[in-house]
Amino acid sequence: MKLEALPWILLFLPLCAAGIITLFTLRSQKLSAGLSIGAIVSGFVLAIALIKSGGWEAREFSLNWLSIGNLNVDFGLRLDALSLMMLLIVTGVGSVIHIYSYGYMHEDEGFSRFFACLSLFTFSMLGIVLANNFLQLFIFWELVGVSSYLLIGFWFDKASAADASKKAFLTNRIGDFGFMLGILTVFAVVGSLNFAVIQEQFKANPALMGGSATLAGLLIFCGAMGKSAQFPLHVWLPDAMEGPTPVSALIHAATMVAAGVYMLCRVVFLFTPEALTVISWIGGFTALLAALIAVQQNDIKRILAYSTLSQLGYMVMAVGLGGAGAAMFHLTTHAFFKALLFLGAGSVIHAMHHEQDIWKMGALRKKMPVTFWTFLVGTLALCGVPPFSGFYSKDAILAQAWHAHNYPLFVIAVSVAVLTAFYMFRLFFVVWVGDVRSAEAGHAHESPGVMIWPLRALVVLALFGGVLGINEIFAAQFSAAEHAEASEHGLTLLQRIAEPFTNAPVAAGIGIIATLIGFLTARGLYATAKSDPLTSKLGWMSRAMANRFYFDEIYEATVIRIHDLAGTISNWIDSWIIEGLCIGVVRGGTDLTGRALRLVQTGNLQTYAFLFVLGVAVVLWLTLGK
Amino acid sequence: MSLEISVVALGLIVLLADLWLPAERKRMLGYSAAAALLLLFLNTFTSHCSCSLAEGPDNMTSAGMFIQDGLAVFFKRFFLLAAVLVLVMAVEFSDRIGAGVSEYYSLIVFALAGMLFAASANDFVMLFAAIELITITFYVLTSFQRGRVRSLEAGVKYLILGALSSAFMVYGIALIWGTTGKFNFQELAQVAGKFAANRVFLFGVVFFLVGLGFKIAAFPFQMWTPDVYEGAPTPTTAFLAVGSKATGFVLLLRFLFTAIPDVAMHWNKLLIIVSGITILYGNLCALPQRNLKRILGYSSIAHAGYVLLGVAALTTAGESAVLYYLAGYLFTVLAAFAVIALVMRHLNSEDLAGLAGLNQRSPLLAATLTLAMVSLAGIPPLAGFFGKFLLLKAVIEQGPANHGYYCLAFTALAGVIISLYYYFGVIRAIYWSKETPDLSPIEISKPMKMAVCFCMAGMFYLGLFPGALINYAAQVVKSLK
Amino acid sequence: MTTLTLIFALPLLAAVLLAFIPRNFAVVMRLVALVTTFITMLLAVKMFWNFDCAAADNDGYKFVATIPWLGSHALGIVCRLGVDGLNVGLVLMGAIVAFAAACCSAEIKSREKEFYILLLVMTGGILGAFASLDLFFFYFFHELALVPTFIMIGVWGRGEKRNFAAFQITLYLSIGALLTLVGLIDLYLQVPAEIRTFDIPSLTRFFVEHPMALASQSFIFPLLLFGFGVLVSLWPFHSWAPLGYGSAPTATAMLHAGVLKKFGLYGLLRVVIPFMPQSAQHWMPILAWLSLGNILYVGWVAMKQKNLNLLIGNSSVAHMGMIFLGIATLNLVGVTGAVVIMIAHGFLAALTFGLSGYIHSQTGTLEMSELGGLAKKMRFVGVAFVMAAMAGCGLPGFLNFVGEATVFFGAWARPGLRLVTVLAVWGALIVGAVYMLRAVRATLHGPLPEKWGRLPDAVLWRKLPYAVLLASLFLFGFAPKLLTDKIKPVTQQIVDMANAQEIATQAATVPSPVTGVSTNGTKPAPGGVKESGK
Amino acid sequence: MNVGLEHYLVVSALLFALGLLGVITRRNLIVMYMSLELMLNSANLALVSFSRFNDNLNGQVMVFFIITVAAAEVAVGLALIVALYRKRQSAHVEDLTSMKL
Amino acid sequence: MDALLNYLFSSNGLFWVFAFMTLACGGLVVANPFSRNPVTSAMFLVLTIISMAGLFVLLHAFFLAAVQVMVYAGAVMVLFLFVIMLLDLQEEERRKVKKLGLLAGLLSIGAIAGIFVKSLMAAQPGRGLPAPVAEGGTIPLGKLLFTNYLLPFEIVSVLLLVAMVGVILLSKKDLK
Repeated sequence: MKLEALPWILLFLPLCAAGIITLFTLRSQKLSAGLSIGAIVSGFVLAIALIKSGGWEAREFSLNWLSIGNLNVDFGLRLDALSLMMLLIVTGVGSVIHIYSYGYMHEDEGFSRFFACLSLFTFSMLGIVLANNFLQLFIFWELVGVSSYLLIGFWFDKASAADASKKAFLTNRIGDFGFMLGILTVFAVVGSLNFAVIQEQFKANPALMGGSATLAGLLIFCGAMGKSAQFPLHVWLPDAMEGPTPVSALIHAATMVAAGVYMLCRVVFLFTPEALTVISWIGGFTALLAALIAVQQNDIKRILAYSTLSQLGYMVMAVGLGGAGAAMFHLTTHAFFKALLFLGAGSVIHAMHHEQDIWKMGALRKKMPVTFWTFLVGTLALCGVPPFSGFYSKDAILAQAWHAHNYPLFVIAVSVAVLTAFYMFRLFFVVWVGDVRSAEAGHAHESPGVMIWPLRALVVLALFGGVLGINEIFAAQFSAAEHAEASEHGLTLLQRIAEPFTNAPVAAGIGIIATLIGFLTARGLYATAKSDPLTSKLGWMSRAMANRFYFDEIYEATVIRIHDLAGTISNWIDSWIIEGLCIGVVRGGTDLTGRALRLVQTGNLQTYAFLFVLGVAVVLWLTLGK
Repeated sequence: MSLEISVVALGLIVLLADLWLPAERKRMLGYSAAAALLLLFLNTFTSHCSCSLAEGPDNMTSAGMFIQDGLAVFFKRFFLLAAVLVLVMAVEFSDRIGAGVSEYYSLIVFALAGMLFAASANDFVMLFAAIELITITFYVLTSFQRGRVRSLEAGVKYLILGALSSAFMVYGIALIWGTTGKFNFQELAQVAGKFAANRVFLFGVVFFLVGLGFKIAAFPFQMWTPDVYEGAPTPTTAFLAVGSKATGFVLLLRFLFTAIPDVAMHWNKLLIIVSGITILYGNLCALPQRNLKRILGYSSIAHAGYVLLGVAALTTAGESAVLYYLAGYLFTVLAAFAVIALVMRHLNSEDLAGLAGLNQRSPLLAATLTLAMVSLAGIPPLAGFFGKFLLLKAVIEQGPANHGYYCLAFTALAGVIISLYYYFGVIRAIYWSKETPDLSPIEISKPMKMAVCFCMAGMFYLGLFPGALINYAAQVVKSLK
Repeated sequence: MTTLTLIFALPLLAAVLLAFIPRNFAVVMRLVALVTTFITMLLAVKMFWNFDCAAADNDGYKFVATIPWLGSHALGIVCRLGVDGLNVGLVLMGAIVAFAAACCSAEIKSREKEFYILLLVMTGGILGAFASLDLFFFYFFHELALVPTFIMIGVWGRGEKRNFAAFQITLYLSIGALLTLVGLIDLYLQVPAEIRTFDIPSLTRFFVEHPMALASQSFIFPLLLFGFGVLVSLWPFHSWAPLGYGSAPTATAMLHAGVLKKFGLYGLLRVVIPFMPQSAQHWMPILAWLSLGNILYVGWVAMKQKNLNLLIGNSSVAHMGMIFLGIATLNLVGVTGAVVIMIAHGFLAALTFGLSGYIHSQTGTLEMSELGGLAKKMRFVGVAFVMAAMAGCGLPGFLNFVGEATVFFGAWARPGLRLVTVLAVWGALIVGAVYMLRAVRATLHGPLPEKWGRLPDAVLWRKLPYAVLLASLFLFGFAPKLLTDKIKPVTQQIVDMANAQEIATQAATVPSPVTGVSTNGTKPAPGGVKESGK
Repeated sequence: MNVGLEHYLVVSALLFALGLLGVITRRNLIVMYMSLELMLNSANLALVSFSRFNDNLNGQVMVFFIITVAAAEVAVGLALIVALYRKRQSAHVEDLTSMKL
Repeated sequence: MDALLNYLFSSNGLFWVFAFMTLACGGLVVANPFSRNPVTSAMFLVLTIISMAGLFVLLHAFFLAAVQVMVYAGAVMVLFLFVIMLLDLQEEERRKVKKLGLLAGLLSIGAIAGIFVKSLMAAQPGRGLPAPVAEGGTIPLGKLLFTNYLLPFEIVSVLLLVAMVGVILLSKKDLK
């Protein structure tokens, strides 16, 4: 087999799996799962093989997909550090989650369908990762959207799930609207869609886009805003938790939402400083907002969802601050520990018979020890406790803010870190510690092995992800693009462990302190709480936080209402003005004229004769009257 | 002239044969007459016949009154064919007529003779005699069902209004002759230019056109049409709709384009207005109509308007379109009336409800009537579509010169759209009536079946393979100048 | 007799054959219709497959065949059939949809004979219209296909407003068709009398050499634009379409919305724009704004529909807007995109109407308030419907996306159309998604009402049409080059003709402004996208 | 003043107008019919006078034909009116409206 | 008085007499203020026709004058009277006259006549004509009729046959 074929196989294996499952093996659960899991695991193996064979340098394989005039769209695969790393994450974390799903979804009647959708999603995600041009990226972007739609709405007979999937899709579509316009703008100037070509051109002539550069950048950022759920398009992500938990883990924690950040990193050369400022602020704001909301959520998955939002905000902020490498680094570690957390939550939910309210849980530590330990590792990693992976990546972002001398954002980032530690430990104490608060919690027991082993695998990554040198690979990728001063050669393990403190000690220190503050506050409030003490203390603030700052209501009142109104008006015009008035008048008028004219035909000979003579007179007058 | 003599002789033979024939053989008489006419029709295509290919003004006989040019031959064939079909229809209809069936056949033949003469008329006197022969015959034919008040009423209406129009026409002829001193069309054509500004002459022309307008049922001389169509026996109506109307058109063409071409050129405005209003009037009035024969009456007004489009264009393209359209109209209308004659045979009225369940009673008739309606509505692939296409083309061709023609074209289109409704209403009545009171099969005699099938074939032929007739018509109209 | 002649003649012959089968052999009729359309489809596939290697005549048409005994040589009317890149796809699409429609006609339980005859006539008419190289027969066959539509809606239609629907559709389409007829006749009359012809290639050659007078253009162009526009439900002449399709029997809606409607667009591309370039330049911005009426306004209307078929009908109208926008760009990319959408929409419309027809035949209603959760019971139909909805909101993987994206690229290249494009993208991506998802949500998702507990999923042979249509959408969606490579040369020619004047004046006044932007090996086509480079 | 063609024509025109008036005002079919005869006669008068003043006998031949045809027409017409009268017991136009609209 | 009588019996004078009689009697046919009886109308029609015959004589159309009296006054009018008697027609009922209709009718007839007279004045067809010489005697007319106009003559004979057949059929009594 030729080496060029490998990425293609890697990409299309999941699609084939999805196709075969849909067409042939819907009846046989085992076969379906086997196909789907097989596809992604082989994908993982192939990804490793690719890295082994070709290393991290950039290469492209492409076919012409569409060519009309100067619109040349390739179907191309771009392999470089960025995409290869992403490949590893997607297939790696994906494999784990696939296997986990086999246990989690065991009793569901849509089992095969679930795996088909998962494989479709994997295909789309791999497509995004490997895309070498804008349109292809957009294509898979949309496909990711639709597979997410299918997975969120997996239990479509539940109204809430059906609505959530719709909302997710539409919100994403709003982002895509901007994305599409951005692509159009870029193409109109550059005349190509290929990333490499565009980058070349930008390198040759930085002022290529002129005045439209910022606008184009921001439009493209809209796409990321939708997928990565940045303010103000963040509303769909918490609702998306209506999907099965593995889906939340895979899509809404590890991969799909990361696509936005990935895309920003992919095209980071496009953004002007002004655009980057906007991006960083939106990221920072989202991080803070989501963290605040998470503090007052009671649904275990929603807390994790807002936490995801908040972390994504971090990443976007990092990109905005010029730290694409840091963003990707955090993306990677976040994929590990957030998947871990979600799968842990899934295990809990599974054990609790689909009860998700944390205040109905408690003292699960004894009942589910493995899940407990793995969840704890995830929590620590998320909170950025050294030496867990999250510490390194988050520190990289804080350091980026520090180095960029953007102190307002640095402050925001730190306060987010405080809040993160706070709400995560709130969750931790309420769920695992404390008293048993319900019958389900009393009867809970550990999940089966097929669900536990993936957790264990992820624990390893969450633990050591920070020191594997991932950041250096990214740094190398972006060094050319942003003239980073990161060294080319690899560091030793020890250097890696100490890197935060050598690089930006102040940031690292403040980060650790922030985490500590968060932890202590949470312990003080929740270690033994029966219900949420904060609710009464914060008053309206708490209600606002619990109600997610009323964003859904605001949208309801604006975007949706406006469209609804437009629809009503158009419909009214259609049925009354066009159909009723125009057609009605034409029809009625014709009919009436016919009936009126007919009255002339009285049947009376004399009238006829008279009209005859009248006619003659008129004709005469017309011809000879003058 | 042997054709005309043969036809008149045939009429006499039919009259006489009646004296000796027993009552049960009378059907055969009608068929024989039809067969004889068919032979005469076919004979027009053979080169031996004196009337077939002998064309051109050289062949004028009887002091130039009788002209046997291409146009005349075209219309003679047209009338013969129509008469054959009408005769077959009349045989089918005979049990409703009661006494005098043979006279009915012979009168049809005499009316045909009048039409044949009219087709060749090249002189006002001749024209007058021929037209009166047709008209007076039709007075009788219309009121032939003496048992029915409606038939008599229709006869009287046709009589009074026909006489009125005759009076106008005669007065017009008097004035035209008085000013120019010419009865002959060719001679008139040579001097007509001089009189283009003579108002008495123009007055005469208008009066004459009034007479022709009555024949073709053009607005505002269309009042009689629905009543007479409804009241007359169905074969008469059919002959009236096809033969009488075509006579009007052949005379109109001859008069306008042979006799007074220089004057006619200035009359496009009048023709446009008349044609437009006729189309709209016919179609609008037909909309709320429930009586099938009245629908066809109004529709025949509308179709007169369509044909007038071709006249109004004042070009050879328009003239040949007129011929083409009339040919298509012949098959279509005769097919429709044949079905009506058969279906409504035992009903007192011709209400649309009588068509209910026709598709089960006789699929052939149902299909025929459907196709006839579709063709009248001007929908491919039937004759009506191509005819309308040619007419529109002729009119639009004149558009750049006079924008009134564009308006006329759009008026015609509006008419077509309106007409869709009542034509489709007929189709709906056949296939999708709720009530189906009578489902007894309809018996159709062989000749009638053949006639109906022939009409259908004609509609399809003219719609799909228009080439031959177009060439023929284009060649024929050359003889007008 | 070429493949093309067979494709067009088979359904008509079958219709004649059916006329002679007694009416109680309904199964035979159905079989005849199915077999005929199936063979037609296979032939069309074969023709499409062989298209590239087939011999072309001087004008680039392939599979050219003349049916000499139809028409009138004296008037320059000759029934000549042939395909080039522009219509080969349309013929293929038409044949596939016709087969699907025949499959979906199983719901007809009364007067099968008439129905199948009309269906076959319609099919033959449609294929004839697209295959015709003669303007007269182009119109003739369209009319031939149109009339059965009216009758089928009037007779086998459903819903209380069926009569009004039939009335309205007849009124609109007749007006459109007749306006078109006037326009076409006038177009024909622009050629000197001695060489008058309806032959499209000859006319093309003539008008390339002798541009039409401006006065004639400014009369004929709007006539044809709006004549065709009415036929394609151009806003604001669209209101016939949703109601008409909503009331039509499934097969009719599939054929009309899917295929027959493209007649107008095809006419615009084949005749109107290349023959009358100056008017085209003048009218196209207006058309672009009107297309927004379709995309946005009708999209909004679709959002408010309570009946599934009305919603689908409106969405179909909305999609027409994208095609109009593509045409209005008058550049290679946009116009090619428009053609792609024409084909894509054909499959899609047939698919959606077929599916809704199935739902209707099972539940007896299409009121969305009464439906819900059907995906539980109708797995296959549910999946197919979701796919259709996704295709409808322009999801990649389906052919529709290719077309829409291409149209956007084309439109964006016209600086004057930027604002329109922005709104169109909004309409396509957001509004389109809103109503499509709403349909899915209301019919397939959500809890299943008690009364639909025993609904059956489609049996194998009823799945066939949907599978065929979906497969077509996927196939071309994955490999759009199959289509675009065929379309491109023709659209290039059309665009060149339409922009001939512009190019000439530009060349005369501005000495070719070469911008510094070099694009990686892509050649800016004449009249192509490349107009916006600063 | 010498009587010329115009005088005759005016008389004929007035006669024509009178006939017309009769047709549209009188309700008795027979009287209407008589008025029609009046109109035909006015044409005859015009023809004869033209014939005289144009020195051309052809017009008089036409008059001959008109008279003949009118006689035939009268015969048929009266027979028709009689037949109708037998059915309806009326020769009044306003009773002849069984077909209308 | 003599002068008046002389004038009256000169051809010009006779014209005025006959013209007046024609029009007056014609008027009485159409609108007799004293009687609406069809018989009266018929009698006045006979008078009109006879006066017209006088005009014909003045125009030297002797044969036609004779025909006019014999065919019209003699045959046609007798036919009319017969029918009137046969049907036992009563006086036409005086139904309400639609004034508006009458007015419009009068207007249109007036318009037609007006336009005609106006045209006549404009065209002056009689102007510049030579002194009339044509004599409408039997011989020249007969010659014309049986040479040039033979064909219409034959057609008219068919017409008469048709009329005869028609009349017989219409007045047959053996009908349901």
